[in-house]
Amino acid sequence: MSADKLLEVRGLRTHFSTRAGAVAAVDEVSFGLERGKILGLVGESGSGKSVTGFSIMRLIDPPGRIVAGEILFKGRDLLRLREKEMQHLRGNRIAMIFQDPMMTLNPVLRVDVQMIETVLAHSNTSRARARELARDTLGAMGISSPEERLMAYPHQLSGGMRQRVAIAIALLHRPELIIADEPTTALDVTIQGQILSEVQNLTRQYGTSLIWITHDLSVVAGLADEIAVMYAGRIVEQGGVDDVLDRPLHPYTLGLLNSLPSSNRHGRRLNQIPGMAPNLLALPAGCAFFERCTRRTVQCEQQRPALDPHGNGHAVRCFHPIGQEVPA
Amino acid sequence: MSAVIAKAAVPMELESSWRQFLGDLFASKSAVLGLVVGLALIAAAILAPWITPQNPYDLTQISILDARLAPGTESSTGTFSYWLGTDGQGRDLLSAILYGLRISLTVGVGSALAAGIIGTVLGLVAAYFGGKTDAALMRLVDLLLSLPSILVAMMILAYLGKSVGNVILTLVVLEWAYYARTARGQALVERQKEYVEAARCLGIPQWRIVLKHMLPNCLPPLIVIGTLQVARAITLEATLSFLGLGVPVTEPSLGLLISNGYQYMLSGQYWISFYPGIALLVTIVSLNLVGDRLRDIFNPRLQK
Amino acid sequence: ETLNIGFADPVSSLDPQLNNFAGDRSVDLHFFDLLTQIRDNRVKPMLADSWKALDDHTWEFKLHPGVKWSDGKPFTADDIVFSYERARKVPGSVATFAGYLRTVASAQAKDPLTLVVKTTVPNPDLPLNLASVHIVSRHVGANATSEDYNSGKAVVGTGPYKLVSYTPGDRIIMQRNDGYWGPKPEWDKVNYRYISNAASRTAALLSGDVDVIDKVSVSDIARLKKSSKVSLFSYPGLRVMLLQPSFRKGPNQYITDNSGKELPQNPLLDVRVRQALSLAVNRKAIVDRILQDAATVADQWMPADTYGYNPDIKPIAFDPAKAKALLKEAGFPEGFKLTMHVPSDRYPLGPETAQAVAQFWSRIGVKTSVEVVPWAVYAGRAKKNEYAMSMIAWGNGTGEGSYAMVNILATVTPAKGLGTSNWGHYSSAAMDEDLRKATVEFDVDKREAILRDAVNVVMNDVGILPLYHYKNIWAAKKGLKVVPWTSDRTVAMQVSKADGKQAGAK
Amino acid sequence: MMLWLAKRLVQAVFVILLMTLIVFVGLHAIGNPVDILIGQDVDQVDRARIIAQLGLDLPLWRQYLSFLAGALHGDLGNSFVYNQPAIQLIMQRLPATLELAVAAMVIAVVLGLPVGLLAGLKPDHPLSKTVMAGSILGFSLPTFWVGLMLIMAFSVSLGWLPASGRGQTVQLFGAQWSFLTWDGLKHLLLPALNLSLFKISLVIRLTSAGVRETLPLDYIKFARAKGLSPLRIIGVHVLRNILIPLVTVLGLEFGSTIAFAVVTESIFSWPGAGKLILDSINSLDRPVIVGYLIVIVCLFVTVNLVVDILYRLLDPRVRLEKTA
Amino acid sequence: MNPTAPLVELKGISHRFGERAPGLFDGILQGLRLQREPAVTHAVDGVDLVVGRGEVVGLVGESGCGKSTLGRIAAGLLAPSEGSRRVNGVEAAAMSRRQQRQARLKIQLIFQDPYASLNPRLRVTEIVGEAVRTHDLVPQSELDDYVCAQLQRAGLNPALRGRYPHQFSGGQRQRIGIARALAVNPDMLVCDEAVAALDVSIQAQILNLFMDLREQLNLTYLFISHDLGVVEHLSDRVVVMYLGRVVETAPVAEIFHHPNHPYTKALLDEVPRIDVRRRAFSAVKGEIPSPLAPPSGCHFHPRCPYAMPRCRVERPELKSVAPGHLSACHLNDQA
Ligand SMILES: Nc1ncnc2c1ncn2[C@@H]1O[C@H](COP(=O)(O)OP(=O)(O)OP(=O)(O)O)[C@@H](O)[C@H]1O
Ligand SMILES: Nc1ncnc2c1ncn2[C@@H]1O[C@H](COP(=O)(O)OP(=O)(O)OP(=O)(O)O)[C@@H](O)[C@H]1O
Ligand SMILES: [Mg+2]
Ligand SMILES: [Mg+2]
Repeated sequence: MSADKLLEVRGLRTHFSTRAGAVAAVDEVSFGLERGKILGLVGESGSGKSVTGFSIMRLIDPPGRIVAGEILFKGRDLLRLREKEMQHLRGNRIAMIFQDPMMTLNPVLRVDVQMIETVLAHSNTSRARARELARDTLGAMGISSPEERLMAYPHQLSGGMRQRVAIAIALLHRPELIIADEPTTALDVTIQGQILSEVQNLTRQYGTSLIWITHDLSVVAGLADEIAVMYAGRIVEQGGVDDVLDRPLHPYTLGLLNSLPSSNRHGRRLNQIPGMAPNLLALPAGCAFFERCTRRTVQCEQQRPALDPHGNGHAVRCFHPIGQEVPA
Repeated sequence: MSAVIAKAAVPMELESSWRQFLGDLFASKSAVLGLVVGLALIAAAILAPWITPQNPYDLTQISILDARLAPGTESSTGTFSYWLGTDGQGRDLLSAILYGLRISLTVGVGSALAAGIIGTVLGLVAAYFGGKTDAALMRLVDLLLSLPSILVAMMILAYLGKSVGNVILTLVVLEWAYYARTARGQALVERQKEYVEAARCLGIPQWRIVLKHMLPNCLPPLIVIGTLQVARAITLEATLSFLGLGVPVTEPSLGLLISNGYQYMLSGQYWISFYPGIALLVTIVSLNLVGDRLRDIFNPRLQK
Repeated sequence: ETLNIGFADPVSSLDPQLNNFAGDRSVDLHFFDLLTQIRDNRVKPMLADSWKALDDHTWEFKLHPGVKWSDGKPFTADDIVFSYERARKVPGSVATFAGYLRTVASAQAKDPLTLVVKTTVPNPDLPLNLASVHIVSRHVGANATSEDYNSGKAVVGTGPYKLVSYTPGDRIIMQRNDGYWGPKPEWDKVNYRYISNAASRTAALLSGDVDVIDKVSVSDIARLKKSSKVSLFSYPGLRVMLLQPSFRKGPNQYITDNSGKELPQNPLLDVRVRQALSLAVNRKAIVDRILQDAATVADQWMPADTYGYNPDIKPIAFDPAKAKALLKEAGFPEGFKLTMHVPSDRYPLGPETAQAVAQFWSRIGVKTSVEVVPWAVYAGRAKKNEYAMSMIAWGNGTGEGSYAMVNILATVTPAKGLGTSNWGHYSSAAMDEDLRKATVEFDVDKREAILRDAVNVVMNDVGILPLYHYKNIWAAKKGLKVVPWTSDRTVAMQVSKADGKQAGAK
Repeated sequence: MMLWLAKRLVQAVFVILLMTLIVFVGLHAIGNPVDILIGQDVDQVDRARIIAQLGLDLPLWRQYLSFLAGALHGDLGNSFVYNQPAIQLIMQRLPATLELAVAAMVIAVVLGLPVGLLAGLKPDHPLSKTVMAGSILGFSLPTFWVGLMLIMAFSVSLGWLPASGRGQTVQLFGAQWSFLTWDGLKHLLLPALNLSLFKISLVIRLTSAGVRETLPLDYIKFARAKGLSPLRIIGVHVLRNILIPLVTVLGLEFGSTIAFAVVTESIFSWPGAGKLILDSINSLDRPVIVGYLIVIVCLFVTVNLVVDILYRLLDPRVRLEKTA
Repeated sequence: MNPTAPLVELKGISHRFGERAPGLFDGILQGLRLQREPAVTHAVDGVDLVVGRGEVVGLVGESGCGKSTLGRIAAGLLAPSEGSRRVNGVEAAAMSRRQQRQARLKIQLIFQDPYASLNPRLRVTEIVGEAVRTHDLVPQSELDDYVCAQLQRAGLNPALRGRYPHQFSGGQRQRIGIARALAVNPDMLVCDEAVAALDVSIQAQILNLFMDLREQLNLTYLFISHDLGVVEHLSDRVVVMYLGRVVETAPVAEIFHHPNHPYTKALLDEVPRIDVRRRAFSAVKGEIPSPLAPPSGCHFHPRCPYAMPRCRVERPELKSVAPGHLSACHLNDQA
């Protein structure tokens, strides 16, 4: 483990027990994140991105359970901490922003209440100081007349404004790590632009590390330093953003990139990945992408590929990565 | 239009949501218990004329000489034993309870059904058409909900006189508003859904949209309310009986049996009121257990 | 010492002349006296020490000397004159006392202690009638409204207690009137609480909330008898439970043949049918099983040992065989269908009794169903003679037989106030004649003979079907004794400490 | 707010008009109060006099019009039975009923809320399951029956609490209240408990359902992600949200509480308006019935108003939508 | 019917929500000054839109700008508060009820939410076949075959037609919706964010389906989306809306390469592109104003970097800036 890694996740498995059986929502997920870097976590719906984020926060509720793995935050394994200690880290050293800005703020509490309580939860300042801090943080998020906004109820704010309040709450204690779970998916392009620019400023300013969860490859392209692609609960490819996007190794990553309209000629059929994402309850014995893959072999059907390094931090979970010959 | 792709006789793969529903229902032990007990009670009530030793509503079969006999006493005719004792008129309590259950269930289910149908239809109409229809109906609902139910019942029954039919009528007058409100609320939600718009887009007639598309989707909460309201109607009938309204005295419901026996509670002749009370309790609890489970099954938030 | 009484009858007002309701009259007895009173079913002196009829139309009453109002002013005959004037025209009165003064032409104070009453017709019952009208004072009452009585301002009486406070619908608290002219009242303070529900009254007694309760629920008798903490007092009462067959001619919707078609003629007009119905009822069983000995079997409308009771009348037999034979004779070998009506909330165990009667009638082929209707509905319809068989519990409040004759047996003649509660419209010339004679007969014995003859007439006609006489039942905590005062009333004066000895008639 | 109030008032007036009309016609159809009230031995002359005196000799529409005329001047007429202004009679009794109903509500919340919270937070705990099953009893047991059981247990057998009546009262704001004295409280406890039984169950179920629905919501998860203590999350974030349906439902239930007070009052001999109205219906005392219903409708409007204000306080979303 | 006329032609369309006929109470209360006029949303404000036969028109704009409302008006599901709608050159208001119904069937809607747009209590056969049966489009005996054919064309296995919607994935559901629309032989599809709720990989499948269908059936599309990438790929012509008004319309290449309106420019600037790495995001300042109280003059002026005093007061007209390219901006007058 390198000392400058802020976060290191190793072999994380999170399962949900349902009536139909155990769902391996996150399976053998490992990655690391350095200080001040942005990791983009991409993958389609249900691939386990959010569950990974919540696992790091230890906010998995029954019937879910973290079954195995280590989550080292500054060298300490979060999974071994007592709930009280974890509670102290949450919102303080590690913060999270959720996908739906309409739902993340308690609709019946004023913004100031929700901000001040966060301040007071982790520091012994006076209410007045806490309020000042809240106001200043809102201001830093590019919100005009923050004093008035403090007195507002969430529903009186637009979606973009609410998401900025949520981000401000996450930033109150200058956390070292922020996990952002699709925070702009529900927003318009212009508002998304505003928020992305604020976020960029902040990481640059405070050296905060960021895990940006999304299914939009384009956003990650513009924002992230590193990228991890998830498929069916596993990371199938990871590496520097240029490596992965320009020289994808996994057929799935390539399929995603090719299916983007911008990668295709106007009005032509898009290159689509055939089939659908597999059912997590009945994953094939071998590679999860087997059924949809154009490069599959018998080996793929029987064996589960491991995440193999391909140099320069670029790794892929595939027996026949792009660029290699597929045995007939 | 190319008919080439038309592929005849592709077998349909039918998977019943009914079976899934039953699976969900049977997943809860308490619901199964409720269902079994409830069905047993209903069966016993329906079969009462054939399984009870006495017809408690036939005055020539009962005798006041046998009044208030303790459980287990033999009847004066010597043909059978009063396993649960007799009431103040000499009715065999076991028989009276089963016959009374018939009446209580008739009243409960009958009023819930009638009120449910009326309320649901009016609620749907209010929601679908909106505007003045909606406003007028909802004001009426507000009015009814604001009036003290017992007093309304007293006035209606005092005027119409006692009979099972009138009690049901009274309960319908009192209860339909609950259904109307729920149905309307639910229908307003459903009306916003895109499938209703899709149906309109496809030129499907309005009545069909309301009945075939919206109604089935509004039903789940109504069914849940229905089970609760059956229970409510049965207890309300018991209360009305206590207040001297309710069903005719010579054909007592469970509620009337309880309230008749109520006066003997202090005297130690507990069974006259106790056993009908237990029967009522068991009936309502089993109904509620099933209703609770239904609510869980129909609650989308608790659904996977 | 405080006495807590739990009583059953609602009180409408503290104005003693407003409404002739049972609850009102019980309460009023504590504060206000009467000219005469009924004790042990006989007219006894109260404010009047003695009286005599000067002629057919004139009575003279000598008043008790030294009586004072609770505010200290002396009581005089003029107060009585005032009282009788007021009682006839109290504004807002619905159950008026005017009926008792119907024959009074005038009342005059001859001197402060002598009252002369002139009547419009000869009225041997005048002293009896006056035993129901409370006496209020002229000096307070002249300008007092019912409201002033309720607020306590006008409750100035000559009675044994003084009002402390009145909470409508809840309780009346009173205090001994130290200036009372009669024997010293036993209790310093009386807390007179309205507890309408019978089971609650019993519970209140058992839990020690109250010391005495009245109208003990029949079903609680067994329990109270067993309890070591309370004693039970039951006395014969004057209220009789009767069934009134309808004498209306023609078809009646409540009488049908066995297939449900209305009969062309009312079978109850046939005396044999009425006899059959009467013989079919096992009165003893009803008294035993339904009333659990809180009543005695009734064969006529007055209980034994009262003025107007006819000891020569034989007990009505329970004879279903004969009843069936009579029915057959009357042309109903297969019986018919009959619906009987009872009020739900009026008579204790009325509906239960009706069901028991229905059982007996059904056994002789008269398939009877019972409809229980609220009094509010019942009263009007019964009065119109709509029902085929109605139930009435008649309180012979005057303690003698003519009261019932006037109201429930006399041919209905509204103008004369006769037969006001004769719901079945029974009509017998012989009975009417007896009644006429009795109302003008001043000789006590001759009058009694007339009343006994009337009993004979009616019972031979089966004009009514008497069932039972209610007993009056009180329960009190051990160590207290309850003796009836004026009929049907519950007052603090009837409760005394038992002096160690176990008293009370069981 | 003003708008809402005005709307409600206009509505209430309509409701009252409609209701009085129904009551007039209905009672007329049931019977003649004179037949019930008048002594059984009163003759024709007195009867006619009394009928005229009560105004019952007029045709129904005339009676209704003169009632309306009186009502416009605030006079709802005198009770036939009590010969007092109906409104005064009701106002004498109403405080007792209100006290009982409010006490029942308070008991329901004080007992039901914590239990419901517990059952909602740990739905799989055996205790929670027992509580939830037990709460069904509150729906199934007839009030009158439970009332007698309570009396038997706590008054007759144990002798802890009085069996009936209202106990000592204290004058406050021109009405008598019993909750201010120890004796009064003792008298209040059993009937209030009896009346609240149904409500306790309701509160338990609403609360636990509310908790179960609220807990998985994003904003609760977000509150946890902020590092708040469980106490604060439940006490502030969860509770504030479940109070909204609770207040609404309890507000709506207030009407039925007052109605059901009729039963409780007659079992516990509680001198409230319920008992009065019961007697009045039985004696067709029209001014009292009409007066009572008018008061109830006004009360309902007031309660609705309070609920609405509370609702707006609790749920800011409504506040904006309605005034926007 | 006029075969040369555009399929749908909307002129001067406005739509306001929250308007209602005042009731008795409202009249009294407003008279007493106790009630304010109800709040009115100008969802669509004086819009002209022409969709030619066989054309694919993309409609873009931010959330709440009235795209869906306009789409529904175009489909005839919503009667506009003002303006005229012609279908095949015939004024819709002048049609008989029957004609209206026929016309409505010819324009079908595909919805955003594949979950809410299918009735959960109907089987797929009923969902697809119901309208066919009500309108007697095919004989009863052939209905099942017909339904199978529709499903197949939408890329679904007909064997699954006995299932309920919840037994399908999002992409499959969207196909059911498409099959349902195609079953009534429409000329035009209004796709209201039809792929927004779908996963990236499924999105491509559905878009391909749309393109295939266009080819096979010569369908006309009104394609509503906020995803500019999708619109760019699919459309022949793009219409940009802002707060209920059309601010720019042009052929697709023209608008993406030579945007004229400042809002369109801002929109295009902010679209993240896969080939731009570690870019500095910057943004149009300010929030989208509320349609309840839209700004005066040009709606965009509070956020516009080139706003002039005139923009605050005068509503700019749509003017031609190039062939087939219209834009509503006062800047064009200055040039
Ligand atoms: N409470 C739960 N019970 C059962 N399964 C769950 C639960 N929560 C999540 N899962 C499963 O875990 C898997 C991963 O879910 P997750 O929310 O992490 O996906 P995601 O990648 O964030 O998708 P999205 O883009 O839709 O947010 C899903 O397939 C889901 O079925
Ligand atoms: N039924 C309605 N009642 C009231 N206002 C409505 C209604 N439907 C839409 N609106 C309002 O009209 C405006 C335009 O709505 P519309 O749905 O057409 O926008 P949109 O461009 O489709 O937005 P989105 O991208 O969010 O779907 C919005 O402000 C919306 O709030
Ligand atoms: Mg997610
Ligand atoms: Mg839309």
